[in-house]
Amino acid sequence: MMFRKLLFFAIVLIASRAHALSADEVKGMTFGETEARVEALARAAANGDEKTAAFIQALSDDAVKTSGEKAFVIKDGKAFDPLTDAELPLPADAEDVINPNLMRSELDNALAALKLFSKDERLRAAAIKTLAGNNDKDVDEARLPLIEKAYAAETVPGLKSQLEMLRAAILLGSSDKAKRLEAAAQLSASKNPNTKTVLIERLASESDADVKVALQAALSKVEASLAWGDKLGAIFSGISLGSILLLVALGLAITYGLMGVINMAHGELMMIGAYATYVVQGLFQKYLPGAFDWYLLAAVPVAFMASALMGAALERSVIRFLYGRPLETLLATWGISLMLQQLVRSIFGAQNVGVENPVWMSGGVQVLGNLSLPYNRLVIIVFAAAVLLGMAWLISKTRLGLFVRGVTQNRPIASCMGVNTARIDTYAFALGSGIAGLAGCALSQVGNVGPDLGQGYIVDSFMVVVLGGVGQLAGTVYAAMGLGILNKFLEGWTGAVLAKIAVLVFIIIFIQKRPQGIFAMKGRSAEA
Amino acid sequence: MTMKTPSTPANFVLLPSKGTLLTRSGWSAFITALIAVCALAPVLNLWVPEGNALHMSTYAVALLGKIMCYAICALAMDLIWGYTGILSLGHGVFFALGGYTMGMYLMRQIGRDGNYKSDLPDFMVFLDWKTLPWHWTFSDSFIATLILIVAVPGLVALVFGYFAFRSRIKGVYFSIITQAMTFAAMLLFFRNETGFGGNNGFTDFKRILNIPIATPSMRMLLFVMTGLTLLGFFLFAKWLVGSKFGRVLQAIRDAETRVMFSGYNPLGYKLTIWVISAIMCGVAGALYVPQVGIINPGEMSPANSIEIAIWAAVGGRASLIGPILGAFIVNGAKSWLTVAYPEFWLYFLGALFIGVTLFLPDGVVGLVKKLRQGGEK
Amino acid sequence: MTPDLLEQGARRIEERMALLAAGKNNTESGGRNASTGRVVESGEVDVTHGRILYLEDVSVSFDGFKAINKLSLDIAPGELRCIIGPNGAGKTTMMDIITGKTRPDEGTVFFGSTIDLLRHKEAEIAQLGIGRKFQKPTVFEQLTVFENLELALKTNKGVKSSMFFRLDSAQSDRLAEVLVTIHLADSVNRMAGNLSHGQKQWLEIGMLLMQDPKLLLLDEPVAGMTDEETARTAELFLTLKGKHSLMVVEHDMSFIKTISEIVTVLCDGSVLAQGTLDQVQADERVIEVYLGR
Amino acid sequence: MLNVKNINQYYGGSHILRDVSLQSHLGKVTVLLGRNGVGKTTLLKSLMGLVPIKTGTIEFDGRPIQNATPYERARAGIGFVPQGREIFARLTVEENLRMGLAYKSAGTPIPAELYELFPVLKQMLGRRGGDLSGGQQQQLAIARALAAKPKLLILDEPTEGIQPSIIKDIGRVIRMLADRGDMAILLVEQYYDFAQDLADDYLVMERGEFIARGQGKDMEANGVRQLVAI
Amino acid sequence: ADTIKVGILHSLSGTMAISETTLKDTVLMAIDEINAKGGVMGKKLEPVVVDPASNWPLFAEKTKQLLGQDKVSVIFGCWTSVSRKSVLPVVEEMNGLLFYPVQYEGEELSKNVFYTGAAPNQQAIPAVDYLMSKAGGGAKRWVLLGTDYVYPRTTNKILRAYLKSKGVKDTDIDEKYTPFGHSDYQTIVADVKKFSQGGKTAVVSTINGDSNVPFYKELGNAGLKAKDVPVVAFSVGEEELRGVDTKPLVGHLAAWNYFQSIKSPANTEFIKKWSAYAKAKKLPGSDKPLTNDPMEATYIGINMWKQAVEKAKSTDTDKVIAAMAGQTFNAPSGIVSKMDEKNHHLHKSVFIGEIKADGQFNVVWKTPGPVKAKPWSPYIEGNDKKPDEPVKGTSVATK
Ligand SMILES: Nc1ncnc2c1ncn2[C@@H]1O[C@H](COP(=O)(O)OP(=O)(O)OP(=O)(O)O)[C@@H](O)[C@H]1O
Ligand SMILES: Nc1ncnc2c1ncn2[C@@H]1O[C@H](COP(=O)(O)OP(=O)(O)OP(=O)(O)O)[C@@H](O)[C@H]1O
Ligand SMILES: NC(N)=O
Ligand SMILES: [Mg+2]
Ligand SMILES: [Mg+2]
Repeated sequence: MMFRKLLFFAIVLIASRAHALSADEVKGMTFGETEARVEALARAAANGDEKTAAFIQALSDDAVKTSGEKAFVIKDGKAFDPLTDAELPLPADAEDVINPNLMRSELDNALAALKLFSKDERLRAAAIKTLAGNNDKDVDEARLPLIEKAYAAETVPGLKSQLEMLRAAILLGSSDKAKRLEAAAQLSASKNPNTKTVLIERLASESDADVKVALQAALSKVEASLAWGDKLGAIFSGISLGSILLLVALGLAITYGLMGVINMAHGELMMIGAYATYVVQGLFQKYLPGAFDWYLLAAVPVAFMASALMGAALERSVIRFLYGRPLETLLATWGISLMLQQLVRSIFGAQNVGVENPVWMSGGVQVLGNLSLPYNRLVIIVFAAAVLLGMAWLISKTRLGLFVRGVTQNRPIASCMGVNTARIDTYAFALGSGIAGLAGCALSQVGNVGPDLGQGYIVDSFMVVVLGGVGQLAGTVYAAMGLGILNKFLEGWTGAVLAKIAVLVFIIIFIQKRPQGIFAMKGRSAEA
Repeated sequence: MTMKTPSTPANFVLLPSKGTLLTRSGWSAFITALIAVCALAPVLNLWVPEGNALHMSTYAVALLGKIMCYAICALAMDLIWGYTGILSLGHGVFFALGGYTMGMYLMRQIGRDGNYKSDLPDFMVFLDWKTLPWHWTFSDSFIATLILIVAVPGLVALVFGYFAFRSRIKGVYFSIITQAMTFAAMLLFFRNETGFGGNNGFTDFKRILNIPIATPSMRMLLFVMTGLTLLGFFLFAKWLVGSKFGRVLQAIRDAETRVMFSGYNPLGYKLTIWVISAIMCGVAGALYVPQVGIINPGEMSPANSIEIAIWAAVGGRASLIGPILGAFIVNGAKSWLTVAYPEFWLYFLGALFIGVTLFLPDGVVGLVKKLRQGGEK
Repeated sequence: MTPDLLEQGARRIEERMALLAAGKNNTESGGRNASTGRVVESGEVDVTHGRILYLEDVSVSFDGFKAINKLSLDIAPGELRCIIGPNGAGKTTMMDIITGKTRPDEGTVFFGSTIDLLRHKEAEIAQLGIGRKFQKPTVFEQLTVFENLELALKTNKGVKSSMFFRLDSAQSDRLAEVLVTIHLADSVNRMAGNLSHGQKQWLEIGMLLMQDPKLLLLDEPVAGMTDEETARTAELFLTLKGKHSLMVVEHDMSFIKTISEIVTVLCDGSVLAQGTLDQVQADERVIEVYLGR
Repeated sequence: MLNVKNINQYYGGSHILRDVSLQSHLGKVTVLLGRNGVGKTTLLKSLMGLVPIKTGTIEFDGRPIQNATPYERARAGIGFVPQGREIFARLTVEENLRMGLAYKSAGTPIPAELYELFPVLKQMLGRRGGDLSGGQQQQLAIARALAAKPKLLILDEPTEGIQPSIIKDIGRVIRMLADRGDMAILLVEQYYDFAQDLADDYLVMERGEFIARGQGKDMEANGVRQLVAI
Repeated sequence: ADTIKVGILHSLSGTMAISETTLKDTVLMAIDEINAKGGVMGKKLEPVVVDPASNWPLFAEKTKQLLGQDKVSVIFGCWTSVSRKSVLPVVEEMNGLLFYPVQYEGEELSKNVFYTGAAPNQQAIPAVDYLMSKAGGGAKRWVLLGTDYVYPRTTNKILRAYLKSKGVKDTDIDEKYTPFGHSDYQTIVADVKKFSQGGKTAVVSTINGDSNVPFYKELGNAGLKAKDVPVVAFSVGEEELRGVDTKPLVGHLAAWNYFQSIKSPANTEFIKKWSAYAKAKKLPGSDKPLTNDPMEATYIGINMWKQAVEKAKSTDTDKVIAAMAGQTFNAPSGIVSKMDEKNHHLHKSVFIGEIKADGQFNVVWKTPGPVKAKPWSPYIEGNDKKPDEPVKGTSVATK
């Protein structure tokens, strides 16, 4: 892979011996088989100037089109000549340049290497990160002079130490045993998961016993520091799954836990929330493309209202005739669920629809070298907590909450106390449905939005509510978090399928010990 | 030692007379059904030629056979739910266990006629199994299979029920753990490691008792047997709920504490009816598999178990005949609607469920009763 | 011997020693009554010691609230014992303990001198011969009056015998007799759920009669009955007395007056006073907490 | 205050109330007696709108209310103490009392005199209603009905399960409430002496019909005690 | 009769409706097209649509009905292997004809079935070859990730054997399964990340339709980029990507025998027809009409059947089967697709596509020409002795 090594030697020289971008170079980088293009990229970069860099950037941004033998750089919808920067008419048959993974990764490396000497500290940091993320041995060796140079020039201590690690990783392949030993020692302080890869690969090919020992020592150290990330990662994913289970169950905790409606359409109410999110997304795309990233904020109340209104309509038309006959509600809501599913199939089609994460929700915070917490998960955790608090407040602290609890316990007598039970019932069911809608809005950010969305969660949501103890909000929270974390720990250990089975068996056994759920209601009031 | 109360002459108190198993018209309906199943259907299917308006098509035989299996499940559900007030959302497991037991036998009956010409079922061959796993030990014996069809669902129900009822798990808590049970079983059977053919389950049956399975007479035989089983179970259930045992069940449903303070141990009663109900489902599953030609873990999906409860509710709970009707109505409607209105049938089915609950709180049977009462007036 | 049995034994000896040391029950036999040796059949209630029910130092608390507080009480065979006491004194809770519905935190409860009730479940206790009427009438709402009584009938209550059970003529007669006693003869075929409150009370009493228990626990049996019916209930209880032991909880003083021999007053979970009705009615403390002025 | 004319009520096919008429006036205690199952509770439930009546009119405060919902009747000023207590088992004592104030504006405090009347409630404010003893629940049910200071108070066997001293208290309260002159009281009672002590007017029901009525002071003389016996 | 009845057996409700509904519409579109050109042998085609509702036994029942009651000449249907397995005994017994349009695990050959989707050697193996190549990134470690059912299991078994034959050690292969409808891929993705620390890793995904969106969303959020750990999927096409935000997924791969982005006159035509049909019928999503591999396979299937009927001059099953051998059709994928003379599978070209930001695929690699299907994979023991054609006389005689 000589040409790839060439790339990095070449870049070192850029500052002194820049050539103008040539038509041949453009052609070489743009047309032909991937490997040939990579080679052309290397050669061009070797002699490159600002214009070359700009063209590489354009290639990397997928902003290059071709027509016949000609390449165009696209900027703001207009086409420019890569050589002259002159604006050109874009032929109708122009096609995108396709960059397979290999090409893309070389483009990134080339750009990173170019930016390693940028004046902007942030660009340098990003470049170092890109290079550190690469674990291709061939390239590593070639990179050494470049890194050495950057290391020498770097003034920011944080970046300097990162470059030192990069250098050490490369030196691990040095033919000098002393250098290898030194590198191994340096790397043992690394928290970068890539270091592990490098060490493992080196270990496989290392023949010197001393170095082997040093490598092994470094590897155990790195693995030990990574192990933390793994553990925290498992807990985080448990909490994250738990927060989803909680969201999914909260609405049901009202419609079923308080009102006693075995609401088989709960899942479909979530689905409505998710579709409402989809519709809001569509409206933003159409009418407010500039504010697209904030569509989700608008979708939250819309999802709530959409599901709440549907819930209110259902309550008024069907559910209200079934109070005191909980088992009949099972049958009727099952029917409702079938109809709602078919309804969205008729309106939106049987296929899933796409709901995008807003930009601020993609990516994540890097907490440890191997632990990054995705923003969408964090947002959902916070969202679940907020919904929970809001609902807990509403139920236990407000008059509405009191009436809801009173009415659901003894409808005729509540009525004799002057409570408009019909209205309270509608509010309560709408509230539970609205919360299901909120759950649907959240789910649209992590999973499918399709007619089946609800079906996937109905079993889980009932399990959570029941395991927690029917009518016990605190129990619902414990159950959701407990199941989430248990599930994730088991999954890391037994795989997803057995973990799921184990969790179900756990529920069965747990209920034996606590026949009324975690937060069992004790005493006489439980029987009343 | 009997109590003496201030003695009042008691002889003029009219105690209700003990009802017979079925009323007069009940018996005649029963016998009609018996004749329809054992004589009419075979004649119409096997002897009346195909073009004839009276011909009963093979498709109809298969469909009715399948629905009768479902009806047995609905009947079983009625015993445990309608009469005892215990809603099981896991009866699909028992159905599937019976079905799988039968399926294993049928797989063994394929012999070396499979794709791989091996003694092992095909799916085992291409998953590199070298020998039959232990739980297939008795699958080549028809007699053992018959025993296992009863024993496996029965034992599973016994163990599960014993622990659950002993811990006094009630109401939705019970329903939910039965749902967990069926869900877990489904996932377990999905796994290829468990040796039940994974997601595909068992198909491509060829023989039963060395007789080819896909012949009209064999099909008819299975149909008749299913019919007889359904009718037999119906009589059995009728007798059961008519006995004091049945009334204790209903008493448990209404006021379990009172039952205990009256000196009955509900554990034994619940367990007995639970196991009986599970066995009925198992038998239904065993009859279902050779007629439908496939058994797979889908039968254990929570939705299937919920559906069983729905048949019972549509027909009318705690009436025995209701759930049977319910199974026929719902499944008949499904079969017809999925063809007649493939894109809209869910609306109709959903509306049916809502309509029944709103307007026929006692199911279809309740409607019939009401109409009859109205007619008498 | 299981460890907890050993422990219990040790505890009992300790207690007895303590009693002896305190000078109570200081007889030759260590406080025990004389008795002749005889075979005790399991399930048979041994009343040779003159007591059919003993409660000793029973306590129970709910979330820190002591509903029963070191309660000791005993009842003789054939006795009709009235229990009165303020609302919340723990009368119902005491019955819950005797019938196995509530587990006490401490104390002993014996039926006869051999049966430790704390080791039995509700159904077993009922089969041993303790019947109960609840404060809130509980009957099988979806069954007819007839079926309610039939279920209560004293027979083998196992699964198999229920399946093959048929009412014999003696039992039918008995059933008819009870129906008349409880004034529900013309309601035999009505659903119990459709009865009025008072009718349910009667039905529940009827079920107790059918059950023919050795000890009847009656929690406010005449609540909601007219005076005339109250009188008839009193009459009924008096005829039961002697052959059965009864424990009646009531707030109706006139009713108590007609039936009572010994009245026990419970207050705050333990016995406040005990004696004839006149005696307790004269007790200042009883007037203070219960009867009012 | 309350004027009931010729109401008829059926459960399914059976005719429970037959042409029942009655009146109740401010400052007066009207006592309704009758044996078990004659239809007293049914009558009260009809007044509250809990069971539908087939024919007849109910006038309250001069307005017909026979078609009003129970909560409208409650809001019009009818307080109800149902038979069998019917407290909200899983609400605390305090919340039960708040339910009694449901149609009052949000900040209305629970009247302090309720606690004077039933001190046990004050001690047990945080306990779940369902955990109370039977008699405590009955006291709670009465307090709950009184909380909103109704114009008509309907009580269905309020002394059932209550200890004698509190029965006396309740009697005094009823008397006091009536004597204040701003409340009409309709009392169903089996406890004859209690009923007689309180009655300004009395009614005796038999098989869904009134078979006797008159003034409280004449009860003894008119042999009402014998009427409710068989 | 003056029409020829055609059965359509695709789930329109339940979990599989997501994938199968468009196939029903594809058949209907093709029927319209054929009828517009005068039908088959002068007779119009009459579609009989039923909904087996993602319920496998119902597939068998509906097949009985289509063949027995409606007397259809051919059935286009099924997606999952289990539905096909459920239908198979029925079509064999009643001597019907089934066209199955989806890639599957092989290990099956029936006289009464034509398989127009890919066998493992027409999809899985070329994909792995590509990922092992320099251009594909030179993967050395493999995560075989699938939904827990027979298609992924068998495919992975074949791949494992294949990888072994290429010198990959068992420790460098990680096989993982998730339940149907699994929606939480946090742990799996974290595990993949960890596994990839051991060397250049590629993921082969046989995750079933519904779980893909959560999987890809998690992949995107965990920052696992295609250039680091490429994922190649066998069940993810344009339709599945409709529901995902594809930006973070750019560069991940899929292996199919057709992509919408393929440039060929036949494809342009196909897409045009489909768009027009979707608009005319107001199908949901018609604002962004998508085509995919199973649709193409369906379309080829019905057209080849039409040619075969015309060749046989009869709709008689046996005659049509005979006439099917060697049929060719100008496939939208740009090749002349041929029905194998013997093994009832199509010869197909294999394409590897990389996901683009707009949810379409860039074809980055393809086989030089059509590949013949090997339904009996040589990587499964004992298959070398299997005849590459349906065994005669398997169907049990009826009536
Ligand atoms: N589960 C429980 N939790 C909390 N407190 C309880 C519980 N059960 C009973 N109590 C309390 O214990 C006390 C005793 O109740 P109990 O029902 O035994 O009284 P009682 O003597 O039967 O009264 P009444 O005459 O009113 O029926 C009461 O104060 C009651 O509030
Ligand atoms: N829901 C019901 N359905 C049918 N019949 C009923 C129903 N509720 C009560 N009844 C019947 O109506 C009659 C009157 O009942 P009600 O409860 O009004 O009696 P009551 O006078 O209040 O008696 P008590 O003094 O026992 O409370 C009784 O015969 C009772 O059995
Ligand atoms: N054949 C499949 N994809 O199940
Ligand atoms: Mg009490
Ligand atoms: Mg009453």
